[in-house]
Amino acid sequence: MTSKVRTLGDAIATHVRDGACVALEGFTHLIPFAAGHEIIRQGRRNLHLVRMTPDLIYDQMIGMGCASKLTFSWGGNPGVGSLHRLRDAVEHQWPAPLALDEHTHAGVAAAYSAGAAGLPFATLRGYLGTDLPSVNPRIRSVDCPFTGERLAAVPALNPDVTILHAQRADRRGNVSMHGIVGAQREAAFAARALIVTVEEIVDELPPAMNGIVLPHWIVSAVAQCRGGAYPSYVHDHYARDNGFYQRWDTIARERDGFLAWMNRHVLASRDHAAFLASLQEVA
Amino acid sequence: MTSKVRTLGDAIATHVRDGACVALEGFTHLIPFAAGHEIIRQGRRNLHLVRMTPDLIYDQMIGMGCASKLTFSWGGNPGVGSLHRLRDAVEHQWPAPLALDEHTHAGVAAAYSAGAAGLPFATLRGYLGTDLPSVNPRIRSVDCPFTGERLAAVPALNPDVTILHAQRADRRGNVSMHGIVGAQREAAFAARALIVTVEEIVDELPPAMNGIVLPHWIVSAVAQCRGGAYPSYVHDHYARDNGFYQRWDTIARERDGFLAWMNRHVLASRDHAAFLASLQEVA
Amino acid sequence: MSDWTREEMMTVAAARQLWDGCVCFVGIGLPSAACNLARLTHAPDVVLIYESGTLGTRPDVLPLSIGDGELADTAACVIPLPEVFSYLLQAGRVDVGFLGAAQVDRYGNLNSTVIGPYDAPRTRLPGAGGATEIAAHARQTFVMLKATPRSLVAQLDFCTSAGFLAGNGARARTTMRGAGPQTVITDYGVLKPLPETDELHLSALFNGVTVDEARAATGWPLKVAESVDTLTPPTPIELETLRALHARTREAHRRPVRLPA
Amino acid sequence: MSDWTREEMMTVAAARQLWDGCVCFVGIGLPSAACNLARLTHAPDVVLIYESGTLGTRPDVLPLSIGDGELADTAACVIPLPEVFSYLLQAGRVDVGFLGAAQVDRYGNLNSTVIGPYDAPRTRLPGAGGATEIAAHARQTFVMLKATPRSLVAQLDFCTSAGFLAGNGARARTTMRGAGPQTVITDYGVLKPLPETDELHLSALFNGVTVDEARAATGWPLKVAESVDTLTPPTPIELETLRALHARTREAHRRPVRLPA
Repeated sequence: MTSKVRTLGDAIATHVRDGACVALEGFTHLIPFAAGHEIIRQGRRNLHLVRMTPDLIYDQMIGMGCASKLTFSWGGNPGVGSLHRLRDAVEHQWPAPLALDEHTHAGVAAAYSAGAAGLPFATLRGYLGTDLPSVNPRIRSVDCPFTGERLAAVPALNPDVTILHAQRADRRGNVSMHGIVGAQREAAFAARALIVTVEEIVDELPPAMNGIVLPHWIVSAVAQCRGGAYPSYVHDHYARDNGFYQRWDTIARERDGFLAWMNRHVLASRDHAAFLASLQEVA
Repeated sequence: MTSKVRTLGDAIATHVRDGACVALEGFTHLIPFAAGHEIIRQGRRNLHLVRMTPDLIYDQMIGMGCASKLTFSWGGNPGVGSLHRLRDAVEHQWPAPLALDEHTHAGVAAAYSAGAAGLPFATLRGYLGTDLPSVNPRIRSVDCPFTGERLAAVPALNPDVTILHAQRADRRGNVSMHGIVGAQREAAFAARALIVTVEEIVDELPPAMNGIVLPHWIVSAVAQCRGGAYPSYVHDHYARDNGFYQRWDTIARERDGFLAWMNRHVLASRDHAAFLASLQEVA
Repeated sequence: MSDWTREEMMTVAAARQLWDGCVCFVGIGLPSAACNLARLTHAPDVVLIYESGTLGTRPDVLPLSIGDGELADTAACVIPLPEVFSYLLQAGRVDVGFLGAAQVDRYGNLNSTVIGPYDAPRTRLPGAGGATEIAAHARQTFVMLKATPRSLVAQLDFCTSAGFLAGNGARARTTMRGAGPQTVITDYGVLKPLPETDELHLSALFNGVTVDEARAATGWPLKVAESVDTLTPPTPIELETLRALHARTREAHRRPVRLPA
Repeated sequence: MSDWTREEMMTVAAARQLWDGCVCFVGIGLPSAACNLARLTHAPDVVLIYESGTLGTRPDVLPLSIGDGELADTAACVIPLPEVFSYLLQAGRVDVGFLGAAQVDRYGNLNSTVIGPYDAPRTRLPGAGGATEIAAHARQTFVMLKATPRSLVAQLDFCTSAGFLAGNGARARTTMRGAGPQTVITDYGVLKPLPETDELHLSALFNGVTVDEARAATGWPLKVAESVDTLTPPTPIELETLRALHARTREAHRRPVRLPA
């Protein structure tokens, strides 16, 4: 049996190259914050970030200059408001210009599903009567060969690397997750490489019947990382820190304050445990 | 709260009309035998039957003259051999001609998924280099609007009625199932009406997290029918009667023997309990 | 209990639009409060679907995000997000979708993308999310937003989600299956589309609000129904239930979160 | 233990083709026996996928159907059938697919649909099932069938699953991603495609079988490798393991099934 267990640092260094197309997926739940921080620490540049709901971790990566392009469908701080670093990049090109490939949730979900299925495009009843196709040439149309009906088409999404967080993995690389799963399975199957951080690594996962498992042969590396989704949450492990999401609005509002916070808590921390400890000092 | 609980007889009488397109799905596991027998008892005619793997229950329905068309991808007695009644209909038009709409598993699965998603067609890398498109005009092609690649297309499947068997339902009509589920969820969401027979009806199903649930507002009727999947099986309830599948090869080989068996066990039995009792008498 | 805020009245007005058993696609904020108020009062069997894939969820407190853990714990089931948009919305399995927006025009078209030009925005907004396809495919939609001449506008900066397009039956001539925005709930009252032209007009006012106030808060010349209804103020039960829900929510969200160790 | 049947040798020959850790799409019958034999001998980490959606299954006895309950009980997980064909096969996530057929031609194309004309068949066979897309998308396929001039034919009655089409690189010029039938295991020996022409030729014989016997069982003029290997007979461990597996299977399937009450 080949072990897929790696340190997070090794997994990122091996699979995430400058210029890569990278999807850190997670829909409110199981957002891979620790992996995003490690990408920032390793100084990756010109990433094409993909995500349905770029939230705080993408705000941080964009503000730290990791990204040059963003494929997305909703970019905000859920329940709070704007992502100030994303806005600054789009409105004022700071710290660098950010090209937008903007879709709807239905469009990105269909594009991941097509990517997972090995198809070059997805068909949907989408984008009807809106201005989105006029600002995104990657939204096209296809005619049904049976009814003649015109439908929307989007190109499949196949990230070079998808990064997820989950509850458990075994050494072989099988990953088990439960709770709200967003489009994570589709983003995983669509990826050329797949890194998963988990709360816990066990010798062997039990048979899961209809439970959600990412099978080991689609997984490139698993890294244990307790608290790796904080400040988002992990069902049956820890709750979402809604207060942090609210505080982020202030932290990220100005460039200087943002940089100071990132330096102190992310760059000055060796790893995620140190990051969490640095937040305890503040609290 | 509106109850969706009906007798099987009422559910079939209400939703399955002569000439309807009907899918009794089930992939080895959870095959709705009791519902198929009730359709035979009620004497439905000219049905367009749909199923990935027409097996014994479709052999029985075809042999009893219920069907005029079959959409399918594999028609055999699993692990045993031929379906003699299906063959007799195709080879000798007995008891009636049977038009074939023949696909592959991948094609039917994609067609159900498209139907479930409200799309008019499905795209797949399928039927490549085979004679199937030359005998089925419902296998066409579509060009990717991004890469120009030519792919196969099949029309969505939207049965007038899908009929399934499952472990449990509540009175409201929520259905819970586990084990091997084939393409049943897709066939359920694709249907205009959905009948589910179950081993057990409870007042209210508990929250299922990531378990498989057919939500009540896509379910037209639930009918309690213990043993309703026999001679196939129900995970955690009863095992597959492999011996019956083997005996069926003899029972169905000749027209007279088939009709005698159907008369004695299906037509002479008021319901599924009586059918099972009639088999006990033989054993 | 006789005092109520405009925001409470918006929530109550929206809740009353829901019928028992209806299948409702819920957004965070006012729609979430309205849908749960309906569930806790006249519509115990309303089916709440949050975008995160939680179907038939019955939270005890209002979620702060669309994917709070309690939504999953109390849901009939949790499904993957692609299925939410394909098997439920796109397939026409949702009765009511709730939408908010930064801007709405007189035909119920919505902008949640940008203020200013797309390529050089004055304000970059979060974007479409699920709204575009909710607007297209839910059998009908309800729009909730606070009215100002900058939110109820004559001309959208960007069309994120289709209402009645240019009106006069334009939407009905598309392949969109949903009936579009049937009710717009503002903090002065309710707008509804006119039968022929599809133009939103003033259908009902909150108790104590004048037509002039409504007109002043609307960025286009607002048409007014021949007889404008006055909405019944929140009943004591509605108000008590809503305030208790908010109190439970504040209490739950005040509990400190421990960092994972 | 030195006596072995041709069927046992077919199973052993097929099992030896599998490597530890390979992801294998298994069919019922001989392939299922071969894959489980590999798992119980030299390839404990082979990943067995049955068409019913059971991934990484480890049955103690051979299933009689592709969807036996034990396959689900022992699987790493069970997934819906549409995902088996889209996320696994079509996406190129399967290393080896096993296929049987009623007819195979010299380019490894397969017929499992009809004998005689499609519209007036002499014998209606079950049809494609999963075979067509296994043949197209598995990184390579192994074909297993008993050889007679009626099964190894010069001309198929119907092409259900593509091998090398007309040969001479025809397959490589399509959009099919899998490498096609790399090994055909018959009850006399093993055929493999020739590098340039893709034509199946005799690569190895079972111990005790002659080239003439192979030629007589083949419906086209069979090309023969310059040096034909002779396959090592089943080792005692292979034979013991296989026979014990079959004995356990017979025992399990003899247990009477009680009708549900």
